[in-house]
Amino acid sequence: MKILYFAWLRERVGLAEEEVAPPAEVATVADLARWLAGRDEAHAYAFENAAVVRAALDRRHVKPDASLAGVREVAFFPPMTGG
Amino acid sequence: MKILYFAWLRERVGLAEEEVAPPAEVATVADLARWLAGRDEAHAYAFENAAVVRAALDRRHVKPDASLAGVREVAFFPPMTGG
Amino acid sequence: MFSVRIQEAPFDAAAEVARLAQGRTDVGGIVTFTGLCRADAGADGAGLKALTLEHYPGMAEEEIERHVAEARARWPLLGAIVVHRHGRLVPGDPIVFVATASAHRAAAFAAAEFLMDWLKTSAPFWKKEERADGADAGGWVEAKASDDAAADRWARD
Amino acid sequence: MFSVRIQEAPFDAAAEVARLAQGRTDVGGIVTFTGLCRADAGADGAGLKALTLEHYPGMAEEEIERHVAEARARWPLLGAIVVHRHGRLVPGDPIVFVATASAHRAAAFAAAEFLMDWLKTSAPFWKKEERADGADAGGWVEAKASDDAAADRWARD
Repeated sequence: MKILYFAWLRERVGLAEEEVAPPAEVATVADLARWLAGRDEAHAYAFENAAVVRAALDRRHVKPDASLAGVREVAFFPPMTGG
Repeated sequence: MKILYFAWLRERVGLAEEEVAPPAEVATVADLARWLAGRDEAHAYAFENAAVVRAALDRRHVKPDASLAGVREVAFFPPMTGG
Repeated sequence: MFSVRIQEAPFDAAAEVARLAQGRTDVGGIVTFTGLCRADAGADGAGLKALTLEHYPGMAEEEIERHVAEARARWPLLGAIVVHRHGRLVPGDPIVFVATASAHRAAAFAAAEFLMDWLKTSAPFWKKEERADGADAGGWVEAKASDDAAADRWARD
Repeated sequence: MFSVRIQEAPFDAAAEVARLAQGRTDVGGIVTFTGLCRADAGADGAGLKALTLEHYPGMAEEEIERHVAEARARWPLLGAIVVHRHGRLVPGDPIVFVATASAHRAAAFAAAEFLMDWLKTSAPFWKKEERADGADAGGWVEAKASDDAAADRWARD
């Protein structure tokens, strides 16, 4: 599973993207965020305020309870500030 | 007093403008329209449906009961269709 | 930069917009509206060959200036440009151009729509149609109730 | 003509508008919005030196395409163009451009404002500021509640 990070999440994690293979019990976006946060200090810092982190599965906005089944690309980012 | 006509009022009257000197009892825009309509057939035709005719006094939109006191230029026209 | 012009000649929308933003860094949004002559603009759907716009010189400028002043009183505008053409226009020709500049987009959008709605119902312009089929040579376009309703949205009691 | 582009280069608003109307006579109104980088855009009012826009390549285009499809489902659009820049921009630089074409002005206005409101809250772009005073080198712009409220206006239950 490919994980992308943008804006300050990218800066905090220290990576723009990474490949991960979470265990089977990681079923939703929220599970994945918690699992990633437990990997190291950088990830913990990125996800310390999980409520403000947004996610996309295969390039579509989703809610934290969205299922990861069949997903190839997960992105985490702060609220958008385009336009 | 200078009278201007636009669009189909101009076509019906047959004039773009004219100078008139209405009698003192012609006090409002509505009075003036009635007085002009009585001048000849062309004016009568122009004002036959007085309810749709709009007016401006010295280049400002007014209602039929507006006073003509001190006015130099009166314009009659159909509802606007600009833009 | 605030400007109102009535002219027969075409206008250059890009040049007008450039005048609104040039040399300043406080404009966050510019909204423009360009109104064009449609081929199917006729009341009965028959093809339109041309429109001739008649206007009341002097009052047309003054009336639009009053609209711009009203827009400035309602929204924090940093600039506004209105250009309205008169004379004979054929389908595809631009007729009217409104541009508004503000720090934020909501004010620019609202002011541009307000100016167009007011223009439609109170700027002294009248359109006469030439139909492609020649059947009715010389019909004056009638005012639309939908335009009155659009302008009424902005009424203040 | 419907088109969505993400690019680092400046855009030519006049050329984009020309693509909407060119060779057709059914367009009655074209609305454009140009969003510009403001010098005072910083949260604390201090001067802004530059903005760097990061985006999610692929998703940015797809998300805006979905907005355009939604706008087409809501209003009878004859064309729509969205251009969003990324990279480093300084005050006065255009950031985003939206243009909509319709037979009538109300649809063009509504669709342009809808697209901008949605862009602000759901297109995957993030702005990082460089302050003129150098005090806070590297602040990410925070999302505004007013933008969420603007986007919520269009929500359909």
